[in-house]
Amino acid sequence: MSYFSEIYNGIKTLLTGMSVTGKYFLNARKGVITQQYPDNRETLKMFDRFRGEVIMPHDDQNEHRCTGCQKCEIACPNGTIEIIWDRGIDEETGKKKKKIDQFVYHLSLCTMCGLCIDVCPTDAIEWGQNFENSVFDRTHLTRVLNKPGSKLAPGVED
Amino acid sequence: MTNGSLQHSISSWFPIPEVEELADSKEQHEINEISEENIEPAIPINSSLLEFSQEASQFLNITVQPEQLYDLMRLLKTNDQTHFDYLFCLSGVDFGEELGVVYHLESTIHRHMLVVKVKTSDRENPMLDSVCDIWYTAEFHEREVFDFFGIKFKNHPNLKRLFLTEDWDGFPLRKDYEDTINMIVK
Amino acid sequence: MTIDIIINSHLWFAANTAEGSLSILEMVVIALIYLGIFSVAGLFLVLLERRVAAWFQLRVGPNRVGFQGLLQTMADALKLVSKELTGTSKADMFLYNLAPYFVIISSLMALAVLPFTNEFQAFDINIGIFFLIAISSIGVIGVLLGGWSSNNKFALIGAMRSGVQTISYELSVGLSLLTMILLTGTLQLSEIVDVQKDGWLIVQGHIPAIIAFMIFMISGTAETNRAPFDMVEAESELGAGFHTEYSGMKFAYFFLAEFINMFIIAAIAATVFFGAWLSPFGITESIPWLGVFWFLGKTLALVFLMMWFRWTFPRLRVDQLLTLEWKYLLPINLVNIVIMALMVWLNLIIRV
Amino acid sequence: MDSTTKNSNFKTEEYQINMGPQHPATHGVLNLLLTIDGEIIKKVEPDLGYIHRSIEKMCERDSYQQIVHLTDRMDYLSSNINNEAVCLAVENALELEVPERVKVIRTIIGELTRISSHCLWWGVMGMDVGALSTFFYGFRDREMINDIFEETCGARLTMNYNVPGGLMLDIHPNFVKRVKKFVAHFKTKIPEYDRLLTQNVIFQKRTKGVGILTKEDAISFGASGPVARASGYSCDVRKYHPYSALDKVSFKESLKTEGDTFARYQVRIMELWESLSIIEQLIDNIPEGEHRVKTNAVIKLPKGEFYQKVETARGELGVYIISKGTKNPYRLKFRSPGFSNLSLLNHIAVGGKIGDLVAIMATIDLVIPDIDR
Repeated sequence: MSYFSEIYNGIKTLLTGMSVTGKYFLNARKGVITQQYPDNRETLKMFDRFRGEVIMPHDDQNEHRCTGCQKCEIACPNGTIEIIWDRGIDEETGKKKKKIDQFVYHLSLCTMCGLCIDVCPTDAIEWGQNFENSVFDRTHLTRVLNKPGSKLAPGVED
Repeated sequence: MTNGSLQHSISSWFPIPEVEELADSKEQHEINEISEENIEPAIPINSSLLEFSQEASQFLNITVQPEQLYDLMRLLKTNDQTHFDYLFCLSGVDFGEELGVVYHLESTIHRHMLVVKVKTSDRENPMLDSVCDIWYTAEFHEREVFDFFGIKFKNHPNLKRLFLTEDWDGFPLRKDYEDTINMIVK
Repeated sequence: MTIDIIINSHLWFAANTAEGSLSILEMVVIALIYLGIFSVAGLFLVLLERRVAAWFQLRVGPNRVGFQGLLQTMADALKLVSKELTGTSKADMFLYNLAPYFVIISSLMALAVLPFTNEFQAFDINIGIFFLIAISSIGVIGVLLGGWSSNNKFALIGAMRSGVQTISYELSVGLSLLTMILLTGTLQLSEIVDVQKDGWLIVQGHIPAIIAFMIFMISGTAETNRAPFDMVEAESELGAGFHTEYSGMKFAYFFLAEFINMFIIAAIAATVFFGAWLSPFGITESIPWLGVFWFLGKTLALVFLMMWFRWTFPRLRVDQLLTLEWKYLLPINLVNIVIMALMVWLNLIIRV
Repeated sequence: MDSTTKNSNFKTEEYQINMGPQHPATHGVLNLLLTIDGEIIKKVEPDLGYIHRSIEKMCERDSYQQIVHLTDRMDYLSSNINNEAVCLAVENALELEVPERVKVIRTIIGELTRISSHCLWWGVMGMDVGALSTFFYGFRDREMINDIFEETCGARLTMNYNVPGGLMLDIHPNFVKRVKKFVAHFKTKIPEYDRLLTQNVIFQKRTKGVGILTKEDAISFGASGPVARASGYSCDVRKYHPYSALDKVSFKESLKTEGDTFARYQVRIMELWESLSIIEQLIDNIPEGEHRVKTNAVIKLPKGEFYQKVETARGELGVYIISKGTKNPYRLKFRSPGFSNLSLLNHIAVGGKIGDLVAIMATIDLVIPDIDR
């Protein structure tokens, strides 16, 4: 009479399956794992190592730490970073020195691999936490990371 | 089975015909010579058509001529001493002037590994024997090699491009492949 | 109070319209009222399904449109109405456009017979149950037509599957209801409810009634092409099954019809097994119109059960579905009828 | 056109259907050309190349650090293990000794990746077979692992956390605490997976005896990973060629012999338990030490050929590098597990129904970028 035993344990397994979803249904209120994204934007804080986008921090005297050594440009697999640099006269030593004019960063080409930040000798670039980078016009994705009129922080050696 | 004994058992399969009679006497001498010091002879007395080499790779490499490829592969699989029944990697390589295919074999019983290399110098119409009736996995791998290197395989069930579209001209993974549109040479 | 408005508007109509035209005019008015109520009820059923599914799956469900998402399905309906009616070019246009109407009409027609309360029943025809089973088999023609005429191989497979499935499961729907008719002796729905005044049928018929109820729920879910029998529009195999090529209002008909069918199956089960608007042990007999809430409560409980099935069980394969019907449900059904007949003959029924 | 039953007078005709690049069951852009007779499948012919990015050609122009970041995009569900494969290949080629701490962390993160890949597989397997809510339970557990990775490596899916010579950053202070919390939580959830799907009678009917793969066919088709172990061929790279800290861990290899879809399902569930036990053995004694060994900026591998095998969630990933001593490899071939596992699809799916094909594909656990590279 395996016919009836088959039916019996068939129903038994179905009921245990239903008991699992039933348990979730009963305590549905606290079991919710989804986030109400656009509404919780204020409270939403990403982890500090989150790889949002590459930024160049400037201190309050509008100084950054990028010496223009182009190590990041070489390390980048996708040609995301372009550094436009020119010769400049260093104040103290009066010698010719490399100064960056524009640190162009194509966010559209960046694959967030972190090789540039890893290889930078003076920790000039860091990870920004902002992940809302969608724009309507593709040219907005090409950014200049060093603020206009910013200069190299003193005492940063390549 | 260590590489040395492997090399020894395989080398006996394809003796060079013209050296046939001479080989037997040398064969005797060679066997006891190997078993004594039990290290691979620096320059193996080339008693077979295969070339063995061990440097620059973790496994025993056999370079075989295209003619003996199929028989060697069949023997490697069926001979229960070697029993290489797991072809886990079949890769096409462009060695500069020659096009070649590298077979990585493993035995599921003895757990030893072997690398077989075959090269053809003819780049316009390279033709090799297909091993897809020995190992079923070769059917897809060989289609991939044909797709990227243009090496045709004799009696392969349906040899046509696997990844690229039918009308793609040129074979991308060859060293002399030029594609100005989507190849960014840094 | 609403009842007497209907009654004196009824009398006012009778006074000054021709004799024959009264019943037609009245039928049209009732039909329009039912259409209005049930298309909105269908929308709320969809919302209920999405919320219940969300609670089963650790989600929140629609809660942005309107208060707690109440207007979500209304927004969906408006979107569907405004959508462009695209279709395949080589589709058989006449059948392609006809299919959705089959499905929606058959599901709305079945609503006419359901006994919400003793007065509030549109048509109390004396072949109630038989009419319901017949109507629910017309829906399949719409599905078959839709699948075949949209000139899409996946839709064709989905339609063929639905044909096989509905034909075989109608058998056990009919037979399981038949076992209950043995108890009541009549097909008329209002009389079935009267018989249940002294104890619901599921209590009266005890063991065979419970078996019949389980078989009815299984084959009812299969009848409405819902999981675990949803091979017709199996998302992971056929994409959207037979209504792949439908969009806009035509898709809305198919979608709405599926939910109204689910409501009907639950309503039939509530009427036949749980005494439609009868409160347990007659506690609220004094206020007659309260029966509607009892009826809707029981139906929604059964609707929840069907939703519970959907969000827990994997899908059966087509041939397993047929073996389940022909090798398991049918024999049990027939044995069950014989047992019920014996019980009725030996009068072993529990009367409260 | 032979009619299916000899004496039936109605003639059935086979027709071709495109389980096309955009189909819910193919989990990616795989196009299967099915030849069907009614519902029975006569032939399955995969048509690949929709997501082919020629990774192997790119590797020939990239430096070794840049190649590691490319492997994230191959089998994105076990991206950490892929990174580890290339890093090990480079380190073994350079005979670079990696500190003990790095080996232990790499193994823990590798096993966490395997669990997160199997969680996603289980959720999607349930969804393919029809039980839609398993998807959310599977993703709830996977979300906890993604949070661990996001906190330590900064990214959830394509981590690029391993670099030749060690790890890009040391693990986050509360990495150990989070992993322990996850292990405790997940131990209660796997029995729930079993109650919900494994012992469900409809699920067993859908998967038992479907798509049987014998051991010889598994070996001949070059299958690896859970697909091969379900047919009795024990090929766990972690056992036969242990790498990183796997030789210091004791775990059983999950083997089955039936070779049907249910066996492949059970092998992966057993693997979940094994990975949990591996993590438990390692999480408490992560040795102190450097998280990275200094390698010179431009890595040049010595002349020769190097082959490195690694056990990803889908099977055995092989990295075969032919180097001529320059800064980028002369030829780099990835032996992708999905590629061989896909080739046996035609062999086991013929004769079954469309529903069976979907169930078989779910247990072969295809990731299409891993196949197309």
